[in-house]
Amino acid sequence: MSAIRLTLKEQPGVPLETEVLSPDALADLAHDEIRSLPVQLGKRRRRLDDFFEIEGERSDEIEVHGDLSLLKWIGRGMSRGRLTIHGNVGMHLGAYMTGGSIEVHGDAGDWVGAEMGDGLISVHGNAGGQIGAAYRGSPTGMRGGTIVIDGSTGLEVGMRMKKGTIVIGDTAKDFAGLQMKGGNIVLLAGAELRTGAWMIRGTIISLKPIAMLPTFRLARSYNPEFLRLYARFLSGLGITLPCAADEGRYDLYSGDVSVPGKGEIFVWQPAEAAASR
Amino acid sequence: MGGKVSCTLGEVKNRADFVLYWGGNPAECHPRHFTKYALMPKGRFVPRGRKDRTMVLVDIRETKSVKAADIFLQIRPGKDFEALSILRALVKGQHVDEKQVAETGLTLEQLTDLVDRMKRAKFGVMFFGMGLSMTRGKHMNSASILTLAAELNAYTKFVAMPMRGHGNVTGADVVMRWTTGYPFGVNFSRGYPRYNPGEFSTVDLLVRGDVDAALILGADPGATMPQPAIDHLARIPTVVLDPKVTHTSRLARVHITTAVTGISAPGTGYRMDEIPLPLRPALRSPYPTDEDVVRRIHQAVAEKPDWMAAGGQTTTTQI
Amino acid sequence: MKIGATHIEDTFAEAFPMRFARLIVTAADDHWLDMACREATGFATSVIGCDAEAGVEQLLSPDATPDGRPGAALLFFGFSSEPLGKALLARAGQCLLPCATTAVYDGLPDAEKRVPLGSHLRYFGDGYQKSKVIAGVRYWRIPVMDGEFLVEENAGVGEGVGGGNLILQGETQAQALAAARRAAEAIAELPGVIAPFPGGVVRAGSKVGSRYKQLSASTNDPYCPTLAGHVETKLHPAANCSYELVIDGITEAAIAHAMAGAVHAAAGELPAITAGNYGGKLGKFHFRLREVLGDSRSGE
Amino acid sequence: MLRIVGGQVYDPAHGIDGVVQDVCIQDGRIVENVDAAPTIDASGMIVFPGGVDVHTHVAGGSINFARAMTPEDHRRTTAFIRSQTNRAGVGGMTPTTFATGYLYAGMGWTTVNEAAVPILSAKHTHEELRDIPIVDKSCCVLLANNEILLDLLEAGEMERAREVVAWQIWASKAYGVKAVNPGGVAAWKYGKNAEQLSEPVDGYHKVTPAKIVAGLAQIVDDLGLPHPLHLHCNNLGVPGNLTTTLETMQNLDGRRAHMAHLQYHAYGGDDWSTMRSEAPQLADYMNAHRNFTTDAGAVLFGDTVTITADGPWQHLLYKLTGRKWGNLDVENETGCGIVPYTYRPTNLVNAVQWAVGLELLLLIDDPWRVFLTTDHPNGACFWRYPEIIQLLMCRDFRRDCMAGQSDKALSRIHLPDIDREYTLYEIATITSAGPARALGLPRKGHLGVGADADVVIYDQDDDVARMFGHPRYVIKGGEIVIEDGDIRATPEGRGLLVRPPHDEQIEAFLRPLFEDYYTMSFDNYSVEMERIQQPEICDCIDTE
Repeated sequence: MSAIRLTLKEQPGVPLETEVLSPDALADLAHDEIRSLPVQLGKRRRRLDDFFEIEGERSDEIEVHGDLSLLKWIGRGMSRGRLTIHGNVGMHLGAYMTGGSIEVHGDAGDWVGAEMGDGLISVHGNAGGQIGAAYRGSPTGMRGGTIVIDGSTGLEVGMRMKKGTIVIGDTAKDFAGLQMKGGNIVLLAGAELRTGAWMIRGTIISLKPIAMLPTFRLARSYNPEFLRLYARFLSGLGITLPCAADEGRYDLYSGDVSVPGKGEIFVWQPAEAAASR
Repeated sequence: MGGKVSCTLGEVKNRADFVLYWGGNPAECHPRHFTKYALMPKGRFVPRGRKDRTMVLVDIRETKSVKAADIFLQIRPGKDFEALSILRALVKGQHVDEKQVAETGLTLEQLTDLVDRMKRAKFGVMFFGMGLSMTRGKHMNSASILTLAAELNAYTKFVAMPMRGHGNVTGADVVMRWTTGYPFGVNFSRGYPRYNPGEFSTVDLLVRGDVDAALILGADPGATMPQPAIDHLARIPTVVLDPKVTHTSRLARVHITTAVTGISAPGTGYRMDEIPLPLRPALRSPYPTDEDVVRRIHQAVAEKPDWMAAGGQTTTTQI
Repeated sequence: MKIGATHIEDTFAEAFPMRFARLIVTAADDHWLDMACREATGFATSVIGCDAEAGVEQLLSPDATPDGRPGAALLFFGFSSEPLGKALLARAGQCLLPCATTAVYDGLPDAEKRVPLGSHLRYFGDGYQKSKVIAGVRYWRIPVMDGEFLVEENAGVGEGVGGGNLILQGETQAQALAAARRAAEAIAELPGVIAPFPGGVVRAGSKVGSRYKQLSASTNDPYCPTLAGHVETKLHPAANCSYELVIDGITEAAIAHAMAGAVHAAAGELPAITAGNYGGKLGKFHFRLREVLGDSRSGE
Repeated sequence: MLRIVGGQVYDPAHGIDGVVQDVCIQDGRIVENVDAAPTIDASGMIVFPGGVDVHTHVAGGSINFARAMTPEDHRRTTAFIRSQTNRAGVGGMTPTTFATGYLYAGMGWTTVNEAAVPILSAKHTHEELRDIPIVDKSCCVLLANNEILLDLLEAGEMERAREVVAWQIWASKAYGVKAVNPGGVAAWKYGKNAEQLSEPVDGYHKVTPAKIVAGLAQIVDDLGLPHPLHLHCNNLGVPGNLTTTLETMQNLDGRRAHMAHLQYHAYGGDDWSTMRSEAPQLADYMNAHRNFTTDAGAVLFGDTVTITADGPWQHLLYKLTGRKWGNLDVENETGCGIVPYTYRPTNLVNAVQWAVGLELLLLIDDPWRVFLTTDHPNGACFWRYPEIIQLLMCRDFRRDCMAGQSDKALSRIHLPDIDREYTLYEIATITSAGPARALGLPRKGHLGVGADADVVIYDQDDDVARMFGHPRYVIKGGEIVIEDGDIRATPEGRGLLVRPPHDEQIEAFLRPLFEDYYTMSFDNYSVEMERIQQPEICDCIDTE
């Protein structure tokens, strides 16, 4: 079973909604059926092959090529299979997904993995805001699964997330972990302001110093055992989390006491820095 | 999850013995606010008017409103969210130390005193302006003050409300809500309303260049929006309905002059507290009303072939 | 049959089905690991009088533990899951939670039957406990004075075998004791088994029943050398001292393997090695010594 | 013109119980006969008068506040796609106005009564009612916490109070008078409540909740309003509130009243852990006192949003649930609170509430005095009425629903012991004929000559919920609006009003009060007639 391969042939003038680009929608379809799937261009209904050269059929492995910056909802609600994107991709990538994996060789828009239940999304470029977040008004963001963004991200990463892991390779903008209810956010390069605002529960780990809200209080420094387990899990994703006592230790900040919440932010202090304080 | 606890302005007039303004300058921006609703008037349960009220002003600089305040708290720019977070913690008796407060430019003593006053009030109100809602943190700044007000109700009666900008913004909000379920940032491209601020709100659509035409009513985005949004409006066919020449009408392909609602056209305006007021025209205008024009555009569009894809009248799987 | 000078009696060890749990305990270093293991497996010789039979199955190197610290696999046996679960909670709560630096993980992730561990111990955290799901497994982090006690949500329960045994008979106490120690050390090396008695050896071998109503077991008189004049002794004519080795294992094969290893380690000079049974009436598993040895030889 | 032939007709107002007969329609009314009219062959089908909802919240500041608070619900619910006939919108817990009309009509309901309108924002309510297509609409104005009225009651000026009420009804273009938590909402303005009927309301010396209720009921009767006082008692939702409810009813001393959503007022016990159903006691009282009508305010399990003028209750609910909370106090008049809520079968309190609504419907023996409502959206959304009909008609279904409940929950309710099953005739009574009569709408709720031609035709179906959820035809004012689940036409509905006579001099009394208390000028206060769509001014009646 070879992959279904789609190549964007025409850049849409306005956003194109392509929730059909998902293994769940394509896997059982013959070539012609795939070509005629509906996509939404602005207010008009169009066909998938109006925009894509399509090769292959009946596969839950999908490759998409081209600059998909204006394409929204790719991989929406997918539960299985593998989706690989060679190029940038627009908003809501993998929103509501419950399984399978998405890999993007490029940048992604806002709302990557919003309210997802399970599965893996990796973006090798930058991404927008609200990664793994709850949509406006919803009580709960992502409930499981893993999102890895190699680059930087926008506002409100992991807003109201309950379970699962988000790893951000470069700086995250304000309000990472906003109203977080559980799960883990790993900030390999720190974040801008107000990280963990209104956190109820959950864990944020930053490997770089970050500006802390005044409603977080420094508890103490230690080397949590659970991070050793977590580091092992992350190493499976190719991410290194330091946790050995001879490398350094973590400052633990608790908050957000404005809620009051039982969230925690761990900030890594490498051994030299820890010694010099 | 917090919420929004509010009242009509008459409640403020009749009851408020504690009035706080955060990031607003009503003395200059809402000149009648002090005298008509919030500060000066004698109310049913505050018979001595101004004497029965404590007024606190929180802002980053001394504006003209400071003169009207009993207490002025000069906060460091961009630290509103932090200060409001500390207040929420203090209201609940959480420990916050002096060092944590320092970055706000205020002292623990000032904030503790403020919390005491708020809890002692019989009826407190917090008004907030664009100095809070449009600075870094934006909707979360507003959410902070609204939540603080909601939480204060565990101790005493408290409400909060935004001091909104000009025009009938509230009215647009109210009507959008009953017709679509959402207050603003609504997208109809799939035939039913969808809502996602940041994705569908006007300024974002324009900045990203996601739209290929614009019809503008009762607003002058050409004067207020960021340059990339203005540039896009100039690029696409933009149609403006406005009684006068505006920044937007200058860059529009079409400007239709309409009658001024409230002066020469009837209508309904919604106050900032969502109370409708009838607008009765005092003059006649040679120009059509906004409503007339939109109705005629709508009729003309209805005569075109329908672009909606054939399908059911409802959907249970929204995208 | 004979091994060296030792006569291997043609009899069988009678064993019972038991339930068991396997906990992986880790600590900051070997010292505290040792302390944790000793406490957690203490007073756990026989379910006749203890809440469980327990022992260290094997020590684990840091790269074989979930958190990369020195660790040990402990086995706990009981007659059914419910009392075993209670014993585990009591031992984890009283011996491991208080022991400096330890963390506790389940060693039977595939077992369907689960008993609570962290899900109950967490209440010690008085509301400050936190849970984390890592790679699909829930752990509890209970704040303690040296940081956090990390314990897995629950532990798997497997179906194992208890009561495999050997009786070593020596001409002198010294000879029997040396042989017993060699046998115990051989068992300690092996995976899947524990010998729960002190040093792996029991001198108070027992029979079922007693002349005193309140006791369900009493001294194994046929093997007591001092009673040879009172009762019909089962001791080899040349034997003046005997020791029993009791083995619990996670499978029948593990016990058989351990018994064979023990016999080989012990045999040579002893006059005889036998095994305890109740005539086949009580236990479901029968380990016939000669078969066990034959099996082990054919397996080599 | 239209002739419906061969259907089994249920018309309780005329004692017609499943008789096969024709129904003829001309010019929007039921007529004796029509010549050469198009026909609907309703053979094997069931013909009902259009449903009438006596108590619902579909328009105005509160529901519109709730809409803004629940975008998450709009996203997951049925959406209406714009077409040549119908407008876009969303359904769900707080449907948009257009969707509200489509959903009500789609279920066969053709008249609705919006139960809570503040005068100050009545213009807003009427703007929304205008945008609810198909169905006819009336509304009740909130007066039991109106400070001008409370002041008059304090001063003992009953006659002037009556004139003010008459003026207020017309000013708000209302149809009836609603009392919500009398005195309690006014007290809530300072964070307090009114829990004792005979204790003075916060800020007053003489005015008590009991006096407000009796005073308003008297005024409503004196004015001859076709619909009696529409009363939401004090202590809504509180364990042990049966005492308050019974006291309130006794206090009315034979005056007419419509007791709104009694389900929320029929609890025993001392607190949440001991709460139990006292529906039988309340039903007995209802059975013995014919001056009352009521609606169930039934609860169904699932998500909804609670909306009420009862501000203090909503603050409590917010604290209990930790969910979002909206509150909007309206100067001098009333307030409203909004909290999203999920009724769960595993929650003891919710299980009791679920049972109480059904128990009241089953134990009050006169279907002409107890009506089907869910106090939409408080107990459940109105579009779930067919589920309640199924629960009423099928004892076995009720039992199935109770099968999973705990012994503890079952020990607090009486539903397992009730064998009654509603007949179609009784269903037609509680959904149409009864509420129409209680509202005092002579042309609604029946199929006699002269009635408005609001007719529903159902395919006979053993699955009761499906049958009532999907009418074959819905006819509104003689026009087929729904056919086979499709919206065929969306005519405008009528606005039903009353205009009780009042002394014009009362404005001279009110005008200066406005200067002092209100932030709106007196001249801007009244709702202009132009805001009412197809207004129909209904007659006042002689209540003697």
